[in-house]
Amino acid sequence: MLKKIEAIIRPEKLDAVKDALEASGILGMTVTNVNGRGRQKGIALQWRAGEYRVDFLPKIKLELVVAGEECQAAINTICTAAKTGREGDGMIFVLPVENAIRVRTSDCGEECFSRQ
Amino acid sequence: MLKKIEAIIRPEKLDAVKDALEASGILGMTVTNVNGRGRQKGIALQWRAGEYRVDFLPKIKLELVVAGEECQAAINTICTAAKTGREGDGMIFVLPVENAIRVRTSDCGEECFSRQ
Amino acid sequence: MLKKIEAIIRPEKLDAVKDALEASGILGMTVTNVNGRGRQKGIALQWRAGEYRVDFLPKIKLELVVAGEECQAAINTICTAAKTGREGDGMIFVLPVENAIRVRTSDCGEECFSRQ
Amino acid sequence: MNSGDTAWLLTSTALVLLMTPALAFFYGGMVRRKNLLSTIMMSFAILCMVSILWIIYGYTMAFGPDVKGLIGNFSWLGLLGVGQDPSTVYATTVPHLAFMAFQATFAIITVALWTGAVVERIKFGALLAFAALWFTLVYCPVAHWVWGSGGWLAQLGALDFAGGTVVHVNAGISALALALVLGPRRGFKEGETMEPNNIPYVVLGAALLWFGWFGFNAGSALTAGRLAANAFVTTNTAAASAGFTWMLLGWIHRRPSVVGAATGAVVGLVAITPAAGFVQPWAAIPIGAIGSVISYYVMVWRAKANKVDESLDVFACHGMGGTWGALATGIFATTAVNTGGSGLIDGNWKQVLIQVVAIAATMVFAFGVSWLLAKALKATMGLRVKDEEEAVGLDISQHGENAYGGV
Amino acid sequence: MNSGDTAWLLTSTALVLLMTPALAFFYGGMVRRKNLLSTIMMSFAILCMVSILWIIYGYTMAFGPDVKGLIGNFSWLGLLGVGQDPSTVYATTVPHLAFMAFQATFAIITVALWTGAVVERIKFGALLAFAALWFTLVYCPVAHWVWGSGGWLAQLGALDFAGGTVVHVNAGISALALALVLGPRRGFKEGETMEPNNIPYVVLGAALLWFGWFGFNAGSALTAGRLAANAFVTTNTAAASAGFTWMLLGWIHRRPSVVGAATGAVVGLVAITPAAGFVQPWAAIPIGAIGSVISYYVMVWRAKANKVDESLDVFACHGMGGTWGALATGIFATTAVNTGGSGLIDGNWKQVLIQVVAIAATMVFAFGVSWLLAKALKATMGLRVKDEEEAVGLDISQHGENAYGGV
Amino acid sequence: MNSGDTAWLLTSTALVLLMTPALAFFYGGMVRRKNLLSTIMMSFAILCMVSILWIIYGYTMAFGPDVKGLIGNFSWLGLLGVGQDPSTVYATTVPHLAFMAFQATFAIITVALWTGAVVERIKFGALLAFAALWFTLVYCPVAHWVWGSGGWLAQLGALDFAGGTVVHVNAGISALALALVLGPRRGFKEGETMEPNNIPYVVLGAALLWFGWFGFNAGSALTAGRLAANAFVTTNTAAASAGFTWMLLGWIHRRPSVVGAATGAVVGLVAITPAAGFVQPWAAIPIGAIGSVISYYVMVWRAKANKVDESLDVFACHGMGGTWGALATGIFATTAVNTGGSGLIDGNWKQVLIQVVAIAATMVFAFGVSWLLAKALKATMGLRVKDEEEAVGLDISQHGENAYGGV
Ligand SMILES: Nc1ncnc2c1ncn2[C@@H]1O[C@H](COP(=O)(O)OP(=O)(O)O)[C@@H](O)[C@H]1O
Ligand SMILES: Nc1ncnc2c1ncn2[C@@H]1O[C@H](COP(=O)(O)OP(=O)(O)O)[C@@H](O)[C@H]1O
Ligand SMILES: Nc1ncnc2c1ncn2[C@@H]1O[C@H](COP(=O)(O)OP(=O)(O)O)[C@@H](O)[C@H]1O
Repeated sequence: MLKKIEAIIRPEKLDAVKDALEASGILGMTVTNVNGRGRQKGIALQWRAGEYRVDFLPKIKLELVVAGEECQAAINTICTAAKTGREGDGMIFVLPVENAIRVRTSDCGEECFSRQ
Repeated sequence: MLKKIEAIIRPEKLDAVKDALEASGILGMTVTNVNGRGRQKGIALQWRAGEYRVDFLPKIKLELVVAGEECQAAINTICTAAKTGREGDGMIFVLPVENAIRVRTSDCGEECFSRQ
Repeated sequence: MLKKIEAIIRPEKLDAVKDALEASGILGMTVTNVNGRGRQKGIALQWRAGEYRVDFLPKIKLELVVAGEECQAAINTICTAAKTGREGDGMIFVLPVENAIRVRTSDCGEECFSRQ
Repeated sequence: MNSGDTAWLLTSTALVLLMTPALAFFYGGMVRRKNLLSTIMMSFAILCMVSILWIIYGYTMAFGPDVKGLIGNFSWLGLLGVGQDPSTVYATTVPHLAFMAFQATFAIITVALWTGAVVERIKFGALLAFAALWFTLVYCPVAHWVWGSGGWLAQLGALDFAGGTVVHVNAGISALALALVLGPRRGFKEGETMEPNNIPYVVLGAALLWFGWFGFNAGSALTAGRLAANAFVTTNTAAASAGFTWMLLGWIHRRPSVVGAATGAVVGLVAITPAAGFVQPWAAIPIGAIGSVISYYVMVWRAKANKVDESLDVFACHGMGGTWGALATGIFATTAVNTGGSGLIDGNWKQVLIQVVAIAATMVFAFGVSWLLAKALKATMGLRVKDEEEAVGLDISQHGENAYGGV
Repeated sequence: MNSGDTAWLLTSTALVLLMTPALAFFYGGMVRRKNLLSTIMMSFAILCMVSILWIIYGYTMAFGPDVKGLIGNFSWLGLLGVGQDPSTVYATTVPHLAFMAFQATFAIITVALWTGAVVERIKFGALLAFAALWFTLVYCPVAHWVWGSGGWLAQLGALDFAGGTVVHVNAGISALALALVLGPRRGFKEGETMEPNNIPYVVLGAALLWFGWFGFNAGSALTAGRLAANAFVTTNTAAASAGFTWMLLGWIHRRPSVVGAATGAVVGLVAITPAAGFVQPWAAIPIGAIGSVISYYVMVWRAKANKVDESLDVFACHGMGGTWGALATGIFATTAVNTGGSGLIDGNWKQVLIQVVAIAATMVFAFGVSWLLAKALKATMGLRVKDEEEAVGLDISQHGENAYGGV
Repeated sequence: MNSGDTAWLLTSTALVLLMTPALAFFYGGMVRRKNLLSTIMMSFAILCMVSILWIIYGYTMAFGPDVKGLIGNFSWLGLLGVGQDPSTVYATTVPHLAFMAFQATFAIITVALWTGAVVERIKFGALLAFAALWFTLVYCPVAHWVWGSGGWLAQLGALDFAGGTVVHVNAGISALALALVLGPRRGFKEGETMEPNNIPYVVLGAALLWFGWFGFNAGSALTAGRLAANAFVTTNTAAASAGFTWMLLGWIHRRPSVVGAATGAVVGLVAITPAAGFVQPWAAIPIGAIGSVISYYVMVWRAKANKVDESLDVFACHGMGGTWGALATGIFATTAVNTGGSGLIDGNWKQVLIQVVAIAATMVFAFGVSWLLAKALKATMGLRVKDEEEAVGLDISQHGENAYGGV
C-alpha cells in the first residue's frame, strides 16, 4: 500500500529535512509554501509605531508518497531533522493513497516507485 | 479515526472562518494560497484597452486534521462562516487520515491532539 | 465513491491540461504553485559568475475531486496532456475521499457534483 | 533670466513631480495586497487630474493677483499671461512658466498626501470628486494665504519655506476630517490584522521621496545659490536625524524596524520643510529628532485609542510633523541664514506666535471645509464602496485588476 | 560656454538615460512572469550595446557632416574631433561631448522601444543582432534626416522637437514589421490568457518614464531658458491629460484601470514629444487627450482583429501616438512659443503637409528596412526560440535565471 | 559664485544620495528572501547615521585644515565656518555647504558598500557599531589623504577623480577583512543553495546606481563645464562596455545572465570612477571591459576556493574594480583631457607607480584597521546573530518584520 506523508515543518528546517531524506534514499517530494497555526500562537511583528499580531506563520508543507513499508522510516527521519523542541515544530499526517501514476512512463502503483 | 478537512474558500472569508473555528475551539490549521475553478467561471479583468478573461480565481485552501467526532461540527462551522450564497463559495472535502504525529513531542494519532 | 486526484505537472503544461479536462467535461479543480523534486535532478541556474544548482523545480499541483467512475478517464486525460517524455513530467496520486460538501448549497457527497 | 537658476528650478520640478509616484509606492506597500493597485492609483490619478486643474484655474487662484489677501483673482486663467518671460513678482530670474510648473508639483502631492487616510475603502469616484473640490476650496486658498503675493499670512510674516503649513498641516488635518466622516475599514474596530503587503515598496517610496525632497526644499530657494545649498543640507540632515531617531524608538520598544526608519525619514523631511531655508544645518538635527518623537507617540496613541481609522497616519506624520516644523521655524530661524526670517534664537519670540496663528488658521479652515465637503459627498454620491467590494479588495472591485497576475 | 545650459543638458541626459531601465520595468510588468527577466534584459542589453555603437560610429552617421542630406559622413568616427569645446553647429553653448551624450540616450531608448513587440518569443541573440542592424541602418539615417545639420527633412522644414518621427513613429512602425515577420506567441491565436505579471512595475516604469521625459523634451531645448520651461510644461500637461483620458475611456467601458492610466500617460508623452517646444501649454491638453483616444481605439482594434501579435502595442502607443503628435505639431505650432515653427493655427497650413511627408518618409523607410532585416535574420540565424523554450519561458531558456528565487 | 555650477553640484549630490538606497535594492535582491529587509536596512540605517556623523565631525576630519598630511583638524567641527560662501580651497564657485553635502554622499555610500560582505548573518547593532568606527577611523583619514587639501597622497600626485581608492578599494578590501573575521553563513561551506530572491530588484538597483553615478563622476568635476561633460561620457561608456562584456563572459560560459549584466555595469562604473575626468571617451571602453574580465574571474575563483564567504563579492567588484581603475588612470590619463593628470600614454610612467602606492597604502591601512575593529567588536559585543536567528532570517530576528505580509 502506498502512503502519503504530509509534513508541516518550519521553513528554516527544509534544507535539513531534505538532506536527511536524501541520505535515507528518498528523493521524490513536493514542497509548498503554506501558513499555519497551532500551539504556537502566531507572532508579534513591528509596525511603524508599536506592533501587531499575526496569527498565521509561514510553514513549509512537504508531501511525499512512499511505499507502505518505508513510511515509518521516512516519518522518523523527518521528525528527527525537523525538531527544535520549541512550539511550532509542526505536524506529520499520513494518508492512504489508492494509486500513483508516473506521467512520463504511465507506470502505476508501487511499480512507479520501484523502477528507478 | 482522524479526518482531514480540506476547505476551498473565498480569500476574503478567511478571517471569518478562522474566527469561527477558534470560537468552537479549533486552532490548528494550515492555509495555502491556491487558484480555483468551478461553477464560478472566472472573471474578466481590465487590460490597457478592453479586457481579458481569467479562468482561475484566487482561493484559500484550509486544511485541518480533526478527530472523527469533531469533523461534522467543524464542517458546519466552516460552511456557515464561508457562505455568501453566490457562485464561488467553495467546496469542502473530507479525507481519511491514518496517523498524525506531532514533531515536537513525537506523540502519535489522536493523542497528539488531545494532550494540549 | 469520490476520489481525489492530485497531479503534479510542469507549469507550462497547465493550459494544455486545463483545456483537455474542460473538453472532457471536468471544470472543477484547484491549482497550487509547488516546488518538486524527483528523477529530474534540479537545474543549474546562472549566477553572476558561474552557476548554482537548484534542487527544487517549480511545478503545478492540480487537485480535482471526481466521482469514482470518472477517475480513470480524468487520469488518462491528464497523462496525455501533460506528457513530454522527458524527466520531470510529474506524478499523479489518487486518494480516497469520504465526503464532499458544496459550501454554497450544503449539498453532500456525489450529489454535490451531479446537480450542476 | 539666469540659466543656472532655471536649470535648478526645472530639475527641482522634475524631482518634486517624482514624489507623487514615490508616495504611491510608500503608501501602496503599507496596505493589504488586495488594495495595492487601488492605493497606487489614487496618487497616480490625482497626479493627472491636478496637473490639468492647476494650469486651468489653480495657479491663478493661488498665485494670481491678490483679492483681499484671501485668494488670487482669475486674471491668469488658463495661464493667460503666464509665459516664458519671468514673473515680476515670483522667482524673477527664471521663466514664469517654470515657477508655475514648480508650484504645480506642490499642489499635486499635497492632494495625494491625504489619500493615505482613506485607502482600502473609499469609492474611486468619490475620491476624485473630493480631490477636485479639496484642491479648489482648500489647497488654492491656503497656498495663496501663505505664498501668494499679498496673502494674509504672508503679510502677517508667517514663515513657511517649502510648505509646512500649506502642504503638511493642511493635508494632515484634512486627512483626519475625511477619515472621520468616511469611517473605519471593516475589521478595524475588531482589531483584525492588516499586514503591510510589501515593505520594500515602502522603502523604495521613502527613498524616492527623500531624493525628490531636495527639489521640494532646496528648489524652494528658487535660485541655485546660497540658500539652496543651505536648504539642501538641512533637508538631508533632518531626514537622517528623524529616520535614525524613529529606528531607535522602535529599538527601545522592541526592534529597529525598517518601516519605522522609512517613516521616520519622511517625518523628518516633513518637519524640516517649513524651516529648510531659515535655519542652520545643526538645527536640523533636533528638528528631525523631535519630529520623530512627536509623530511616533501620536501614532502610538492613535493606535491605542483605536477610535479613528486614519489608516496610514497622515495626521501623525504630516499634520503633527508639519505643525512641529512650523513651530520649529519660529524657534530656529535666524538672519544668519536668511535675512527674511528671524526666530526665537534671534530673540524674536513674536515669530513663534505668528507661526501659531498660521498653523491654527490652516487647521481650522482645512478641517472645517474638508469635513463639510466629505459630509456633502457622503450625502450625495456616497463615499464608501460596498461591504462586499471592500472584502474582495479595491483592486478588483474598483479597477478590475490584480497586482500580480498569473497562476 | 554656459554653465547653466551645461548643467541642464547633463541633468537631462541622465534623466533620459534612466528612461531605458524605466521602459524595462514598464514592459517587464506586462508580460507573463516566466518572461519578466528576459523582457527587462532586452532593454538593459540594448542600453549597453547602443551606448558603445553610438560613440564608435553612430554619432558621426547621425550628426556628422552631411552627405547629400541622407547621412552623416565618417569624419567623427570614434568621436574624433568631438571634444570638450562646443560644437559650432549643435548646442553651441555646451561642450560638444554633452550634446553627443544627450543624443546617445535618444538612440538607446528608440532601439529599446520596439522590443515591446517581440517579447516572450524572440531569441536573445537574434534580438541583439536585429538591434545592432536596425540602429545602424534605420535609426542613424532617420535621425540625420530630421536633426542632422543638412538632413533632407530638416531642410524641408519638418518640425520634430524631441523625436516624434525620429523616435516614436520610427520605433512604432518597425515594431509592426518585426512582429509580422516574427509571428505571434504560442497560444495567441487561440486566445490564451496572458496576464501581466506585475502591475506595480508597470506604474513604476511609467512614473520613471514620465520623470525622465522632462529631460527628453525640456532637455531638447538644449539651453536652460525660455524654451525649456515651455517644453517642460507642455510635457507634463500632455502626460496628465492623456493619462486621465485613457482612464476615462476604460471607465466608460467598464472600470478605470491602473495599467490604462499608466499607458495613457506614456502615450501623452509620446504625442507631445515633437510638439513640446513649439506649442502653447493649453494645446498640450488636446494633444494628450486625442493621442489617448487614437491609441486606445487602435489597440482595441488590434486586439479584436487578433491578427498581429504586436505584443505590447508599440505601434498603437508609439507609432500612432508619434504620428498624431507630429501632425499636431503642424497644427498647433506657433511663433509665439518658438520663432522656429508656425503651424495651422498661425495660418501656415503647409506645415501640416510637411509633417505628413516626414511621417510618411519615416514610415515607409523604417517599415521597409525593418522587414528586410527581419526576413534576412529569420532566414539565417533564426528569430524565434524553440517551442519548448517558449513554453518554459525565456528567463530560464535564454538567461538561465528565475526572477524570484527560493522555494 | 556660479549658479550653473551650483545647480549641477546640487543635482549631483541628490543623484549620489539616491545611490545608497539603490545599493540597498541591488544587494537586497541578491540575498535570500528572509534577509531582504535586513539587507536593505543596512544601507538605509547607514544613510541616516553617516549623514549626521559627517556634519558633526566627519567633514572636518576629512577636509578640514590639514595635520601633517594625515587628517583634517577639528576646526570645522559641527560645520563651524562651513557656510553659504564658497570655500577658498575646494569648489570655489559654489557654496561651501554644497561641496560639503556632495562629499557627504560619498562617505555614506562608501560605508554602505562593504555591507554586501556581511549580509544574512551580522547582528544589526554590531553592524552599526562597526560602521560608525570604520567611518571615523578608515574613511575619514583615507579621504583626507587623497582629496583633502594637504593630504599626503594628494601631495604625492595620486590621481583619483571620483573615488577609485577612497571609495572602492577602501570599501572592497575592508569588506574582505570584515568577512574573514565574521565567518561564513550557515551552510556556506556545505554548498547550500542561496538563491537571489528578486532579480528585478537587482536590476532596479543597478539602473539607479548607473543613473546616480553621473552625479558621482561628472559631479566630481565640481563645475558644469568641459570636464563634467567628459566625465559623463566616460562614465556611461565604461558602464556599457563592462555590462556588455560581463554578459558575453556569461554567454561564453553558458548563458547571458541578467544579474551578470547588472553586475558588470556596476563594475564598469567602479573602474571608471578614478579615471572619469582624466581619460578620453574611447579609453572608457577598455577600462570597462577589462574591469569586467578581472572581477568576473576573481569572483569565479572566490566561489571555487569556497574559503571566504564574502557574500556579495564586494572585494571582487569594488576592491578589484577600483584597483584596476586606479591603475588604468595611471595608464590612460592625458593632459588632452585634464591638465591635472598625465599617465603612461602621455609618456609619464611614474604616474603608474604613484597609483600603485596609493592603492597599496589604502589596502594595507584599510585592511588592517578593519580587521582590528572587527576583532575588537567580536570580542566585546559579538558580531553574529545566533544560529537560530540566522536560520529564521534576519528580517524577523533583527527587525521583527516580514518583507511581504499577508497570507
Ligand atoms: N490540526 C491541524 N490540522 C492541520 N494542520 C495543523 C494542525 N495542527 C497544526 N497544524 C500545522 O502544524 C503547524 C505547527 O503546529 P504547532 O501546533 O504550532 O506545532 P507544535 O506542536 O510544534 O507546537 C501549524 O502551523 C499548522 O500549519
Ligand atoms: N471537483 C473539484 N475538485 C477540486 N476543487 C474543486 C472542485 N470543484 C470546485 N473546486 C474548488 O472550489 C472552488 C469553488 O468552486 P465553485 O464551483 O466556483 O463554487 P460554488 O459551488 O460556490 O459555485 C473552485 O474555485 C475550486 O478551487
Ligand atoms: N514520491 C513522491 N512524492 C511526492 N511527490 C513526488 C514524488 N515523486 C515525484 N514527485 C513530484 O513529481 C514531480 C516530478 O517528478 P519526477 O520524478 O521529476 O518526474 P519524472 O518521473 O517525469 O521524471 C516532482 O518534481 C515532485 O513534485
